[in-house]
Amino acid sequence: MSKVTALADAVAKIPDGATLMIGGFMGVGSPHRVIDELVRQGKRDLTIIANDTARKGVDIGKLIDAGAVKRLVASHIGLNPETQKQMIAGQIAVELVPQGTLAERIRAGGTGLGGVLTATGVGTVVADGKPTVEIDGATFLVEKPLKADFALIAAWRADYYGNLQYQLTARNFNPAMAMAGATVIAEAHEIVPVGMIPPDSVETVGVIVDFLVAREG
Amino acid sequence: MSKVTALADAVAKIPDGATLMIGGFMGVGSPHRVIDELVRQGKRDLTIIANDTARKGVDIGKLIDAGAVKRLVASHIGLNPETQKQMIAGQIAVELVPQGTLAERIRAGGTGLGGVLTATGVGTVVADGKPTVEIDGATFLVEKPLKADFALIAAWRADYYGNLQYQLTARNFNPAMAMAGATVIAEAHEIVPVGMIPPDSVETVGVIVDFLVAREG
Amino acid sequence: MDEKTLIAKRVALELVDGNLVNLGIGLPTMVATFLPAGIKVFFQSENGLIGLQPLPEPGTASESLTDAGGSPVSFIPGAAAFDSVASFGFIRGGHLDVTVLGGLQVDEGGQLANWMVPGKMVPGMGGAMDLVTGAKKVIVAMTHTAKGAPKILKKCDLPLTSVRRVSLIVTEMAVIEPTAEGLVLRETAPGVTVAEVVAATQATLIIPDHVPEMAIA
Amino acid sequence: MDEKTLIAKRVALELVDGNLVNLGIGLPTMVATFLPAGIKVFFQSENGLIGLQPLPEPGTASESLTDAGGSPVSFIPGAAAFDSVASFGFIRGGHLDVTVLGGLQVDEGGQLANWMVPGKMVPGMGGAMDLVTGAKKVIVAMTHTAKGAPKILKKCDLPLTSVRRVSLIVTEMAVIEPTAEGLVLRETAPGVTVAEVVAATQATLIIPDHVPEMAIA
Repeated sequence: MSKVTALADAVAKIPDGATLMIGGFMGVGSPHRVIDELVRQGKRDLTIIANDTARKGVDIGKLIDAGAVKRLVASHIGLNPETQKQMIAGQIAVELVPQGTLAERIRAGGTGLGGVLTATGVGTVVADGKPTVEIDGATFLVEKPLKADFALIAAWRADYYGNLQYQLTARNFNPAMAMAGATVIAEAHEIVPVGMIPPDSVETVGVIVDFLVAREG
Repeated sequence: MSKVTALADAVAKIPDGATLMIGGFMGVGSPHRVIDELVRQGKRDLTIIANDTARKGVDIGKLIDAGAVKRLVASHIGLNPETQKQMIAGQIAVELVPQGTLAERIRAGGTGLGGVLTATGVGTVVADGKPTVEIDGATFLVEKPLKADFALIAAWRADYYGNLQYQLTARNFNPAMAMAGATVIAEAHEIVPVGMIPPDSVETVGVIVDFLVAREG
Repeated sequence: MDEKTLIAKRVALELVDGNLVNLGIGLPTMVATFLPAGIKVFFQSENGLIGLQPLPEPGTASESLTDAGGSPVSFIPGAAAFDSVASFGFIRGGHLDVTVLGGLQVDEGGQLANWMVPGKMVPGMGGAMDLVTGAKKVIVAMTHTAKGAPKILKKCDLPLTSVRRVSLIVTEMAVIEPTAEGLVLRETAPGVTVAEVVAATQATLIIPDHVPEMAIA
Repeated sequence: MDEKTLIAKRVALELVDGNLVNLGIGLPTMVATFLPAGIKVFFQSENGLIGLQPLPEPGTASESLTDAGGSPVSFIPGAAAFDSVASFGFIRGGHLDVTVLGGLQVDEGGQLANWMVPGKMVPGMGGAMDLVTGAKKVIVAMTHTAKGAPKILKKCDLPLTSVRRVSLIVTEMAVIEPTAEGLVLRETAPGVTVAEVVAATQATLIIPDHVPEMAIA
């Protein structure tokens, strides 16, 4: 039941036009090898859901540079001028989402909740066009769940079943995205025998991981 | 900044009539010593939010036996006939909540969400009197957040700052409840020096824990 | 073969290699014993474990590890532990492939009642409502009648567990599949005639031209 | 003392022993340098860490550990790492005692705009909307004017970060507290007169009889 798959084969399963969640925060904890392979295989018209687009030439920034992205859902693009340039030029449709709301919307998608009720964004431009509900006298936005065709995840350690452990701030959006992708491709620094990761240390359960990409060479 | 407090002193902070969340699942992962001390101090009129009331004479069952509980929010009371007896006699007002909804309502209370949108319970007696919302053609119940005056938590290992680790199925409702209690009292099997628990192994962060009860003797 | 063994063996044939499966307490738990050779499935216990297995030998129990009924269990290599919030995230989010539960009544709409008998038995729904609403496949494993009275009815008169149509009903007499058109008789038990199934069923059954016998060893 | 140092030193006086504090990128980050002696606070980085500290020496960076700006950092003993969902659970759930952020504009209602200049700078709100909406205390640390133009206005004309009234505004000229009655001038910087503050402020200020000088060393 090993989930280990060659990088090129795993990425080949992603069609043009797919919706991808990509873990990472300013490139920390992003699936570097999977991203490079997406660029190498020349994927087009992707919708990317991610916290940010890192910097120009770095991680998700490489997909932006390659013109592979037609739609982006993110909380922050301020450190990548190329993303802003393509947004202003109308090449990428960008939906900006408060970071905590983005995390909860992904979590809602992965855990079968109908949406997120949050005070964040109430009375701001983020609320435009969104329904609100009153609960015990307070107003909350109804934010919709997010799901993806593929979740592209980076872990520190994996076992062959696909159980994953993360490290420090390289964790960020990866665990929630692993739950919200119809197909999950995870890359890991290290793959260890099944049973090496104690049950209390497993952060993403292998049963939801479809393909595991080992470090090359 | 040690949070360690004598058992009797920590429990003395809980007034009669308080709302308590108590971790555990059929007694596994319940704060045994805190519960015994609640009984010893003769607390009355408590509202208890917990998955279940264990068995007669066991853990939360001791609070039921002592007649200390006037209201109970739980998912299952089937294995404690005393709870059912007091419910039928009108001594305890019982609100039965689906287990997953109970977990999410506690999580919502602890993380500032306005409520939970779930399909669980739609069209059943659980939906009686509750608002629903339609999202993309599907119907979801709006379930309210739960909070408590005190969360009573059991952990496997703690450090003196109150950082907590749990073990296997003794985890259950404890981490979510720790976030949803205005005051958090945690008991642990073992208290270790600060820095002994690596950052990636901390499951409940010490900054939200108020009192730490060590094992006696 | 007693009727419970027959039911458990037939249900076991529904499980597919790699499935994530939740077994209810009682009869459904027996299903694990009859897994076909070469089939490896992961059992979830909703109190916080994927990779549950029976205790391998006496004297190896841990107070931190039980199934959802509170009985000591063990785990396979590659198991993962998590809290109640995450546990029901798997269930509600559609990550659970199969749930096997007992039933009090199932009706022509395929709707299940299995959690209370008003005025008589009010144990609480525990995780049942989330499981029936969220699992990809819901299998009801129950005796065909109770004290001679049919349990498969035109309309449930007990409170429903979910409005969701269950996937399959397996009894000691038959395998019945609820569909949009109604209840279809898929198989009869060895030595049981179609007429006998119909006589023991209050609901109208759709009878295909050919109803095979259950293929159990 | 340059104006940024002055602001950072004054903000540092607002922190209380044991506080959980989030510092925005830029000027707010400097606050950590000026903590009063004997005060121990826990710094949160919204990308997933409580217990952040600066890198103690060159050559000890990890690619798995940065602050929310992507710069390498370290952690104190007793630190905890977690994912983005949990991180914003702390923020939204009211567990964060203080957030210190920069500002583009604050108005008489105490409402902050700090995330975009339409048509000019659209970096995205990142975590700012959640922080301003959810933290117990929101401190805006900013220069009093931008290129001579007041930033404390009758009404913000830039898009708001939150409708929530911030707790305190600290500039190189003054400390101003937004209240239900309006903006109250609490302190002036050394060598700055009340009249100078009023002249550099478009919003109406409520001036108490006695306005003390900032007590900074």
